[in-house]
Amino acid sequence: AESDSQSGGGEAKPKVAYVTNGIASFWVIAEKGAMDGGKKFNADVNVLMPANGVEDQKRMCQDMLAQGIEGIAISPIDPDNQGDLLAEIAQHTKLITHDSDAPNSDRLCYIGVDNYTAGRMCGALVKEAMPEGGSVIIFVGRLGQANARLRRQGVIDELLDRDPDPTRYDEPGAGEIKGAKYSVLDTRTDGFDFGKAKANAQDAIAKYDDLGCMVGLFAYNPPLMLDAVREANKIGKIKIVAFDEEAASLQGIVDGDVYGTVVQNPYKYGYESVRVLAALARGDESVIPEGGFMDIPARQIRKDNVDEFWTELKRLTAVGLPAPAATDDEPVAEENGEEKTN
Amino acid sequence: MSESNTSPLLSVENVTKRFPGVTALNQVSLTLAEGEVLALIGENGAGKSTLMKILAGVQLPDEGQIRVAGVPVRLDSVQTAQANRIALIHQELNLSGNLDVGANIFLGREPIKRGLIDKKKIREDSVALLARVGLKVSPDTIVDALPIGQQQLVEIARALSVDARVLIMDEPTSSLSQHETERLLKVVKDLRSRGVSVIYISHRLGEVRELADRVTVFRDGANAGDLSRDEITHDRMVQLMVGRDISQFYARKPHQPGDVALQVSGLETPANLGHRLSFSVRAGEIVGISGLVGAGRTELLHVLFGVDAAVSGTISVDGQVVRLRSPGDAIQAGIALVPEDRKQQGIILEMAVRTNIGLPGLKQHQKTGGFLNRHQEGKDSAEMIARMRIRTPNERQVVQFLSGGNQQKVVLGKWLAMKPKVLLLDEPTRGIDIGAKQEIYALMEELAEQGVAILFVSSEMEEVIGMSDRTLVMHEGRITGELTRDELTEESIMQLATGNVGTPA
Amino acid sequence: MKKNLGILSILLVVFMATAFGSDSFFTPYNLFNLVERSSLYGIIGIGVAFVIITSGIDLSIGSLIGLVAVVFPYIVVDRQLSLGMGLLTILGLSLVVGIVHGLLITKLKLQPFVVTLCGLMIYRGLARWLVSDRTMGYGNESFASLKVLVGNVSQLPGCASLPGAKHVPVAFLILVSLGIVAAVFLNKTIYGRYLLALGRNEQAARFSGINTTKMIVLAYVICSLISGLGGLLFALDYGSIQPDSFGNFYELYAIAAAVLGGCSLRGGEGSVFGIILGAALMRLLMNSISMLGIDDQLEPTVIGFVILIGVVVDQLVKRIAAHRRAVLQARQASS
Amino acid sequence: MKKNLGILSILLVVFMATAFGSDSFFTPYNLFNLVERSSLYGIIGIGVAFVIITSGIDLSIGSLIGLVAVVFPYIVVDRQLSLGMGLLTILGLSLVVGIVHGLLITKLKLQPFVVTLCGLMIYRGLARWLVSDRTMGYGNESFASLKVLVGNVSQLPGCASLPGAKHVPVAFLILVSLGIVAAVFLNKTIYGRYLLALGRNEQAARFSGINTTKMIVLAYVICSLISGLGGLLFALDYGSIQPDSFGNFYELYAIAAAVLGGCSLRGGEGSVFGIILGAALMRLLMNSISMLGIDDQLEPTVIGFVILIGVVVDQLVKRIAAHRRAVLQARQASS
Ligand SMILES: Nc1ncnc2c1ncn2[C@@H]1O[C@H](COP(=O)(O)OP(=O)(O)OP(=O)(O)O)[C@@H](O)[C@H]1O
Ligand SMILES: Nc1ncnc2c1ncn2[C@@H]1O[C@H](COP(=O)(O)OP(=O)(O)OP(=O)(O)O)[C@@H](O)[C@H]1O
Ligand SMILES: [Mg+2]
Ligand SMILES: [Mg+2]
Repeated sequence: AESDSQSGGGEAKPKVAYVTNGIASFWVIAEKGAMDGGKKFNADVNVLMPANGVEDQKRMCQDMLAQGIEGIAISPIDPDNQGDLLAEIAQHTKLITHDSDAPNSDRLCYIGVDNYTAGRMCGALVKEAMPEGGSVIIFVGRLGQANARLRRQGVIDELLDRDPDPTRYDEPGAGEIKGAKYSVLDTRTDGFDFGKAKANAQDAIAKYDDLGCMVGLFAYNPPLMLDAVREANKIGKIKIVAFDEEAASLQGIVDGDVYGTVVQNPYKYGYESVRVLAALARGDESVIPEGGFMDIPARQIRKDNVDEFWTELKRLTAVGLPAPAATDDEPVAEENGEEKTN
Repeated sequence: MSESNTSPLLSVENVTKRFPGVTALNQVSLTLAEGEVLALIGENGAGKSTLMKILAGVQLPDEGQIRVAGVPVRLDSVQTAQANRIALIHQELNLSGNLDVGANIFLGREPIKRGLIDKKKIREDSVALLARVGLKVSPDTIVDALPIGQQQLVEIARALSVDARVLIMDEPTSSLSQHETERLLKVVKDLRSRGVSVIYISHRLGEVRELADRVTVFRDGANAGDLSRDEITHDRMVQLMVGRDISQFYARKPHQPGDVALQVSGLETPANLGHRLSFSVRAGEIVGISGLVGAGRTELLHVLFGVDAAVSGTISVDGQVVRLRSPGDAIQAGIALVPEDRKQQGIILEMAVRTNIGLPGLKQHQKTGGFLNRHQEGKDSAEMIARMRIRTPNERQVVQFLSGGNQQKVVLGKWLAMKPKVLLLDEPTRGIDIGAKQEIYALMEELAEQGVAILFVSSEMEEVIGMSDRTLVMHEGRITGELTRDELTEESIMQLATGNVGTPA
Repeated sequence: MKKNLGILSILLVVFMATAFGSDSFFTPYNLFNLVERSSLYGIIGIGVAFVIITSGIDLSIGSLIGLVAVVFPYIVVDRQLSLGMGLLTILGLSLVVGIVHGLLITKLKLQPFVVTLCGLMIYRGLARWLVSDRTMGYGNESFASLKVLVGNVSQLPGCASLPGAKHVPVAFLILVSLGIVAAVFLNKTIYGRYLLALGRNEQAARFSGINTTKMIVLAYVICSLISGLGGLLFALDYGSIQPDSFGNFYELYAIAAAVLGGCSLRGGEGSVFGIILGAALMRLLMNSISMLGIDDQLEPTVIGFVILIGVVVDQLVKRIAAHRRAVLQARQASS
Repeated sequence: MKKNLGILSILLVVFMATAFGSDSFFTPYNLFNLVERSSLYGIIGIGVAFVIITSGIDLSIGSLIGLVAVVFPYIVVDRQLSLGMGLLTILGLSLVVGIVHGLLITKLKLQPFVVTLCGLMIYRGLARWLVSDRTMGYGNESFASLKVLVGNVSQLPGCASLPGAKHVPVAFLILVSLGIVAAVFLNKTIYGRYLLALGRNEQAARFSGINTTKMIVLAYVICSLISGLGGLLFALDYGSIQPDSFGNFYELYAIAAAVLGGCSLRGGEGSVFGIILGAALMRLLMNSISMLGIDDQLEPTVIGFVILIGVVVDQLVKRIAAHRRAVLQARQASS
């Protein structure tokens, strides 16, 4: 856990923790946001990335509580079943959720967009990429964790024009899911084994010669899909729709090999979480958004807005840069990315 | 009871046992009367151990019938054998080295008190049993810490702890020296007087003559004849075992030893710190080392072969001081060792005869780039198989399937191929039959004549006296004396071996 | 006891260092968590020790834990069967797994490493397939009665009033009782002795009339049953089960604990107390790392190093002891 | 060759079945991928075989692969050093790792399982710490020159015009050459003979004048070097590296391949050809599962089962052969 201990103003620095649901480049960006938030709002931030799922998440949180942490922002891996842990946290300190919400817990607020909606936005991109319909295959690291299942369900429901229902679950084993225009052939998991992930993409290309579009739901999937499609010389023939802001994916969009990607705003998840926690720690409840929900919408990145998004992203995540001096009401990296900080 | 006078206590009828590649037993039979000591002898591979394993319920016969007190029995497990009160001391050590002596003695038959092992009883009974076999160690000693000889005594104590009607001893003295052997013979006689029947397997015909009421001889897995008490003579036994008589057993011719080949001065070995050993062996000389179990002989040879590092002192070969950091160095210096523990140190059981013989020479004969010299390997193994008369179907046979004697010849062969200046032999005839023994003695003589300096450790006094020009006697890590050929007698050796220095040496 | 001095001292050093370096370490809350985690891992450590003692190994523990953790709620919630039915199923499951491992190893003479490596893959796949990767939860009220197993002692019937009961995890009680039973079994009963004997020299044991086949199968059954129990406890504690990852690498933690605790993978050696220390040490290290704010990416490295140091120290201690013995002998001899 | 018949036949059966069941299987494109994957895993299988032959084991392969894959771009991109410098670094790294493993095992007499288990943790932590869990990429143009290693033969200088070159992965060439070298080393040089001998009986080997220490260290060095090479190839092929998971479980794949290929974990046995078949079989199975549209979740189960069947068949074949010899013997005897 990097601990940012540059002396801030005279007043005591609240100790807050930002807990992710795993280790990923996505979270490295969020970490940067959290750290910058820490500098900006004079808080001592611990960013924790559990390598081992719910177990590590529980252990890390408990260890934080033991250290009298003054606030925890967590992305629960399994909101439905981690009730005990969330209750334990809420009981000892200020709890907020980010990236993935736990509505039934005592969390003070949720920062982010829910993955189901993001999934539907991803599905929308697929529709744009294949206006006249076609077959789709989905790649994902694990279906074990909620965000993955929700994203996938979002994509499927969007493609089949079902009405929103995050609780729906089409079992992956059930085979092809047919809709009017679009059909989801299969969902392949790789358990974070990149070799398997690439093999999955290659096998899909080999198996379905009428394959219309590949959707990669974890940051590392699209680049590997892209590799496979390139090697098979099927660029253009097979559309690629990505998730998250892996450099290779963005480059693919620039090159026109990837149709688009859905990006959440990890930097802002981190930044805002710390802002809220720091304020709460200082007893300022006003930062809690009404409805306990701070919407940081996901965005669809296409060829037209990729460059400007990417430059902004690079700026934010550049190492060693001074923290962008964003003011509380005008945080960095607005959706349209125009806001220049300070 | 009435039955047992009509029929023998134990009878084996036409038993046959086959293994992949060999027929170990072919229609063999034997009988054992109550309170009788039956000696079972035969060359290596004759099938003695196999039959005993069958009697102990370790292996099942392919054909044949076994009766206990006239009643046909099927000994399909160690338990059934024990139920018939048959106990076996295996030829190979069978102890769990991680457990203490007491635990090993009562393994599988632990006394139980309130569901738990009665350790107190085990300790008490063990002390008594150890006393009977004359082993002065505590029952709590971990077996790993004992040298082989003492472990053998633990095996014997274990066999005694079974209240057996039939006690089988498969070469119990092979790793014992004179002293322990004599004690064991007393134990056996004592058992006989208590009406226990004993089957006694040994290649040491002296013991057999002293002990046996009757002798049964196997040859090539078949009965080769029986000898009653008064027929038991060395020559008759050899006759039946080998099928020819072996004249002039120890083929020693007096000859002029050459210059000093091996010079040891002030040598201190790790297992026996504080004792400095000095002696020399001339080219063409055969020097024996005698002593009791654990006297430090193996330890000494290990240091001379670079297995263990010397703590202090110097070793020189042909006048050149050599530093022996590893067996490799020793081989470089022209030293070879035929180790005490054949299966662990001498050969690689799963590999072919040819491969085993070739192993030490690989480096010397390698082709450029470290490639194997298959031609040389084949030449050496062929030569050695012929010269040692190793009984094997072909050079590709896996050593595992050779009898003890032939395995030992393979070990000798692999070293002779290296043409050593100094040959160290540790118990070279342990567990080896009379025929093979004589061949090995003849070989030692031949090598001596060729000017090889031979230093050989043996616990068999007969052969020390028979083979050596000079004998060093060791006791608890020290050399307590040196005896020339005409001073050599069992008495003079025992004197020094038990530490009574002061006799003329 | 004596042979565990090495690890015991390491444990104490780390404990002291952390208590000194962080004032949040030596608090009832943190200690409770630490003891509970150590207990859970200690339990599976004891399980695997039984097969290690027979000079075997079990790589399938983690997957079996995952499978059990998935099957239980599958039976109780998805299939709507009773809690007892669920418990019976996972009991039977662990039992069968253990027997199959044991028979493949004894009857077909397959190598334990290979058999259980296949187990590692097979059970993981079954767990994922059974619920098609859906996350399983223990939120359902039918599990409430079992939750006490991962609570504190004061929640046990009739223990509410015991002093300090709130600060003792029930898992710790389970560990202690299991540990005592295991220690007695290993050191005081003939079966334990048989395991130790055959672990070092199976033939010798067989020639002594011990039914080594039966004993080895028994060892694998014990290991699987304890793993099953562990799976249940872990599942209740974490409440949320990812079929594809739950329990990953736990076999390595268990084996590491056993090795740290003085089990030799060559068989025939093992101290229950040592194993518990081994498990505790690893959990303590993880806790210390977060307490002292050490880069948590380094966590595996630190643990790996400490285990290595543990075994090295152990090795050196043994050697020095042996050397001293030799010198002693020499003195006696010369005097 | 003969001893690999069992696995060879399984391989063929699965191959036929898949070719029959899916018309997209037997296509140049799919076969190319299949061969490339098999080659990559075959390479690390050959590496681990060297330590398995000495009756050792190496559990750290996966972590070492991860570390190498992270260090290389770290040197070249983050540190801005030359490609050669990067290659030199990972070469040195693998070398040191191998030597350390070897020395700990020979000099300190630690158990290979334990030493390399610690390695598994230590290297993983280092990889994560070095780049603080950042995903590393091989997109940088400086790697372009190396990419041919994971391309097809036609991209090799001067091979463009070779017939069918486009359908042969370069990785396969690497595997074949490595395989030939390894086979020659094991079966035709004295060092190979030394390894096989000490794998059977180290003491006897030492008593025959073989410097067993040096040979064992050599085996671990070879294994680590090949793992390092594998790490580089895997990294180039996948292009993007997640420090905490890249290479996880690869050691088990490698060991499984070696075991399937007829290596005994008891040491002294091993056929390079068999190992390659073993690696190929596992990749083939995964490919078949997607081609035949078998439930993704069941994949580990299927692989586990097939490995188990493979070793069981192997075992039974051996037994039957032995039995037949005995019967034959009997007939000769009676006649
Ligand atoms: N398990 C086995 N597998 C194959 N062959 C065996 C086996 N056990 C013994 N043999 C063979 O059976 C024959 C008889 O062996 P056995 O050990 O009974 O001879 P022995 O009379 O005890 O010889 P020694 O005096 O050397 O002990 C030998 O050829 C031996 O190689
Ligand atoms: N494996 C061992 N462990 C501990 N001590 C040993 C070991 N082997 C030998 N020793 C010690 O070294 C000394 C010499 O043993 P060594 O085996 O050399 O005796 P020996 O004269 O060869 O007797 P034998 O070989 O007949 O047992 C003994 O005092 C013994 O205690
Ligand atoms: Mg015999
Ligand atoms: Mg000796």
